[in-house]
Amino acid sequence: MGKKNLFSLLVLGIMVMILPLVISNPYYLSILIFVGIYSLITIGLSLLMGYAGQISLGQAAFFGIGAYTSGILSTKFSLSPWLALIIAIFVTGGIAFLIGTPALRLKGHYLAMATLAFGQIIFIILNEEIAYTGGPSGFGQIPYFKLGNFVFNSDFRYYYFVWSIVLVVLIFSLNLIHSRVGRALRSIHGSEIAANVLGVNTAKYKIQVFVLSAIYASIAGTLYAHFVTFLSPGTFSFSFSIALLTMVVIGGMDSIWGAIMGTALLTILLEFLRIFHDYDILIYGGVLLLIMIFLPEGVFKGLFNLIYKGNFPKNRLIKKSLESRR
Amino acid sequence: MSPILEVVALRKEFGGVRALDGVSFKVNQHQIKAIIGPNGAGKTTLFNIISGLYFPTSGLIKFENREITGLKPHLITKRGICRTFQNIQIFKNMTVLENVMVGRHCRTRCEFLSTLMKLKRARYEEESILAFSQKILSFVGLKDRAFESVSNLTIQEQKLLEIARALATEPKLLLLDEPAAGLSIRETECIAELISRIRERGITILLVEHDMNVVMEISDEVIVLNSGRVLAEGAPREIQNNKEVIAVYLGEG
Amino acid sequence: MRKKMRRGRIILGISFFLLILARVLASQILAGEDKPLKPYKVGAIFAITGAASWLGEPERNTVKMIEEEINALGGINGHPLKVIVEDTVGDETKAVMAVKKLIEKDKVLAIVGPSRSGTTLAVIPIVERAKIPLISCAAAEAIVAPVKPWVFKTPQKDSDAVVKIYEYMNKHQISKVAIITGTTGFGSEGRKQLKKLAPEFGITIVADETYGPKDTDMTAQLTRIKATDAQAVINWSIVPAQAIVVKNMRQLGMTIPLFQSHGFGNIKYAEMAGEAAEGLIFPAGRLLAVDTLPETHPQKEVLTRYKERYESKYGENVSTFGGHAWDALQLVILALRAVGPDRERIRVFIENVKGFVGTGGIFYYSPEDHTGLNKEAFEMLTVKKGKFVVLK
Amino acid sequence: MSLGNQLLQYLFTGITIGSIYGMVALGFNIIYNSTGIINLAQGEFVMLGGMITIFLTTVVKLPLFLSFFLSVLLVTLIGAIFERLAIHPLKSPSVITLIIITIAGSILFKGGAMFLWGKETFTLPSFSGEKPIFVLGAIILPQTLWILGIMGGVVLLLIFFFSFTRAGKAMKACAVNRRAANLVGINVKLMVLFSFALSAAIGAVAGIIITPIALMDYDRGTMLAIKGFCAAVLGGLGSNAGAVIAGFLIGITESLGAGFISSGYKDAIALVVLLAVLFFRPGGILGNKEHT
Repeated sequence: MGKKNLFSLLVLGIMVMILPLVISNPYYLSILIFVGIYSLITIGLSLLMGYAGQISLGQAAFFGIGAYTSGILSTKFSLSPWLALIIAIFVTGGIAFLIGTPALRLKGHYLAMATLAFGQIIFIILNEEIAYTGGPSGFGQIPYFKLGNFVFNSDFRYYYFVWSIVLVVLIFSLNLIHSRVGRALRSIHGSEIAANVLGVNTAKYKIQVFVLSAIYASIAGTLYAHFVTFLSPGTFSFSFSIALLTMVVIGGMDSIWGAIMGTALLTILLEFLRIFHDYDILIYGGVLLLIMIFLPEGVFKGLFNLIYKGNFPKNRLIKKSLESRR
Repeated sequence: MSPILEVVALRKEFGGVRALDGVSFKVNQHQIKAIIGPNGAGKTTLFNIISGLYFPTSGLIKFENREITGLKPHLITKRGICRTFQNIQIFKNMTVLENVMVGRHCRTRCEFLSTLMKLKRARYEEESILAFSQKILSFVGLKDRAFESVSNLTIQEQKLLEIARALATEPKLLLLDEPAAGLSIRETECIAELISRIRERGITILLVEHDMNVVMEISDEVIVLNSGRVLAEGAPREIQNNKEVIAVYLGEG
Repeated sequence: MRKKMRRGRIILGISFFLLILARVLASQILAGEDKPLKPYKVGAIFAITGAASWLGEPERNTVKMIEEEINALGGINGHPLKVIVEDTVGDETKAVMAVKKLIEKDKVLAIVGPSRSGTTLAVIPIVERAKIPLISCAAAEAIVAPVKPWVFKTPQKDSDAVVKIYEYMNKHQISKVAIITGTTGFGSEGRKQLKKLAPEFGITIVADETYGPKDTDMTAQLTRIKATDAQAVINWSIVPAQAIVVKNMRQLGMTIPLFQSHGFGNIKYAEMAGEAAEGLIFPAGRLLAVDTLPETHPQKEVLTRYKERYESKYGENVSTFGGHAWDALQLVILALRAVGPDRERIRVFIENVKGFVGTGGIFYYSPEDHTGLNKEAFEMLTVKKGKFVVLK
Repeated sequence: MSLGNQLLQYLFTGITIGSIYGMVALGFNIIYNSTGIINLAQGEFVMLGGMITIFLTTVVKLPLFLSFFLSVLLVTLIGAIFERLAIHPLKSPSVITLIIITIAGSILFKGGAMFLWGKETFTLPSFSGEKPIFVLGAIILPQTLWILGIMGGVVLLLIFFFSFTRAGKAMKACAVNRRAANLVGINVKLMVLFSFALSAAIGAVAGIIITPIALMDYDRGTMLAIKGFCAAVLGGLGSNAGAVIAGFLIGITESLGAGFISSGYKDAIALVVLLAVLFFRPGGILGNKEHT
């Protein structure tokens, strides 16, 4: 991890610490809690897509498996949420491994479609297994996290809880990408054949990063379940997978920081643009399209180039960033 | 001298088309051996099979007297064979140095968990990777460009980088696929000189090359492939005078 | 040349978004007005967009209409009424955020909605903790059973609709039924009640089929039903796809009676099903058949007024869903008028409302009953010449 | 109702649903063939076809026949414009980019449709009455016959187009090898435009003919696209005959699944089949195109 990352981490850490003192309104805090929860998923997605170059259109499913596993275990089987969190991680990781092993042999559109189909199947299961999941109407009364007598039941407490996890995961992930394994992942993205003949076990690393991203999503799911305390399948549909994808893309796929910024930008923007109501779907699609055409490296990097270099980045950047993905 | 690589009756078919039709040869230790032949002779297919990217239809490959046929590419690299590509395959999403550092992958061990938590072991290893990679970069003459993006490199530099990256894996046998293609005469000389220097480090080299001057100048032995078969094998001078070879080359124009 | 084209495209894109922005902002600015007294703020959260938007849209329209009317008449005891509408998109996360915004940022006195059972269940913990009266427009019984102090609902109970249907069946010697339900919250809650209550009425369920909200053809499920000895079919759903069931059933030549749920209470569904809908039977609030209601009925006046105003203002048919929002907001207004801006007193007031005439029925709330309606709120309706009429 | 009758009915139902999937799959194929792109907005073309026809017949009050052609034309135009604005400006884009762009397009189309026509579900009258035709105790709707007939016509036209017309052959050449096609003087970019227009047109036709039985709203596209894609993959991407046959297979499996196993899980059947095919036989059950 370079100096730049350490500095950014420090800035983020301080911001996370101070923010609740500045904005104490629980409504704003809960927006930030969701930013944190979604960031966990998008960090994983960024590792998977931006670094290893593998696409997933089913990330909402892992989020859902995490949420439902710990929700069901802690509600219907009265397990402690902490234990449920651990079990959910193993369940999600196991499922990701089973589905990833054959799926990651596929490339491009086929991988996208396989993950999409997987996501849909999980969605159907959540709807159909009424005895456990409550079916389409979902189930509630999921307990809060507890540490001794300290219950994480206020936005203020949960905010710090979620963001400390985000920071830990972030540090882990930054460690990872600046290591032997991180380079291996990026080499797969750069040229899978070359990575292979340089001694990288590409199949293994693809599955590992897929499982890791699923585990991140699972943790996010557990955090979601014990915050909202109510689950129903609608939250984990295909459109949420797309929303996650959009967050990663907006921030710039090949940067973990971008993933967090994209998540924050989109979550906060959509929350404050509530007045757009009926139009938000149009804006959503439009923004996504414009970014992919004009700023494929993400809003932040793209705008930076636009402002400081004065040249419209379209051709050069598209070429560069896309060639690297061939 | 015992052979480091032994290819026995190698055959490869693609949906009925024979790309390799019973190729056998040996590469001796510390040799520079060149494979020549017209387009479509099966040279790149041969490389792809040796490096494990393709499965042979039948036949046998032995490296240091152990069979490696059908091993996964990363395991073959670990045994000590590495290659470069005819159509350059550098990692465009990384810096020059990082490209070379990937090459250290097979000689290092830290996995997901230890790198996630950045254990002491991982930090030590990272330092050794860095040091080794920089050494390799200075060996091929790219030290000044270590922290640049690879998109700033010329074709020649990209080729050097590919070789550096392969050297980082500490190969015993290096497969070079047309290292001089697309280079000027001066640049070609530079590459030829580098190849000789690599041999001096005790690394055996098998190369595919179209530039006859390079082949004749640096190689100890030459194999001629044609239509998936070995047409001739011998010292450069013998090959130059081989009637069949001349016929093939002239006949094809 | 290329550059020009590119610039043209950017300008086109930007102006497109500016246009939308301008439209939205304009409507926001025009909506603002001078306020003489401190307004009473009431929150409203509906699924205005998304898959359940057919619920949220009439609900939103209704509360906006009431807000206008009340303010035109001088507000509540001189205080203007401000209804802050938020969209849940039918999504739990968004609903949670919306409720938090209403409570923490807008500091509303009470909340009307959400439209869907799932979103209601998701926001209950929040309103309970924040101690804000919530009057849900969603049907599921789980919302008020067990009773939660701060949570009420205006739609009739699913189980009452089931009881209504089963009573009718008992009267007509129907004892074997096939049920086919939609795989949404509404459908699966109905399925649960249908199965639970059947034994009490001596009814056997001989087939239990489901269909998805986006299904295109239900003949397979109906064929399976046709192969049983069912004497009637109950199609319980709230999504438009239920019209396909009606059609498919007639196409398959099935002549046994078809019962629908109160989720059929949208005349468009009947229009979609066309001729096939003729003669089907379903329990619903009286709003849908207000024209065929006798003048003496206590709800007649309220229903006629709501229907006329809504239809003249929005140019579309009323639905019972908008009616639920009407009832909910009117209850809050009633409370505000009586006890003023005090959340606890609003809650107590609503809990003790007796005899409030709403669109869904005549409400009698109590500390033990936060639904306020019983099965008498339902009338058995049928479709006759493309219109909903009271079944005689 | 005897088991035989039931089986026959499931078969007919399956054919009805399957023909819809088959039509969507054809649209996928055309774009995939000439560009290697899976157009995830394909379902939206279907939706637009249906919605525009509904608009033209009920609001503009044009006769059905005229609306049919007019809306196919409009959707074709929309497909072409989409290609020009969103796909054309990209230079050698990656698969991830293309997937996201076509998804963004589909969201945009969906939003536009919601903006224009609201969120309600609409229907069209059947082309020739709704009186079912009885065959051995099972029923077929007249509209199903229309769907089958029009699909057959479309397939025949496609075969003719790709084998006997210049443009068709050029598009086929792009499918085989884009570089080579470019070298022999085919304007590949233009062919990409054509393929988007053509597949939009086919999508629109599908949307129009299924609306009388399946209803239509702004949100229909995604599910149809997923099912259509299942059919396209099962049939072997790029194979038109495969797409149609696979469409029928999926439709029939679904209806048998709904009939004999569980109506709740019937949607999962197609998806499980898709995964199985992708994992174990990525070339599809009929085709064997390169899959990586």
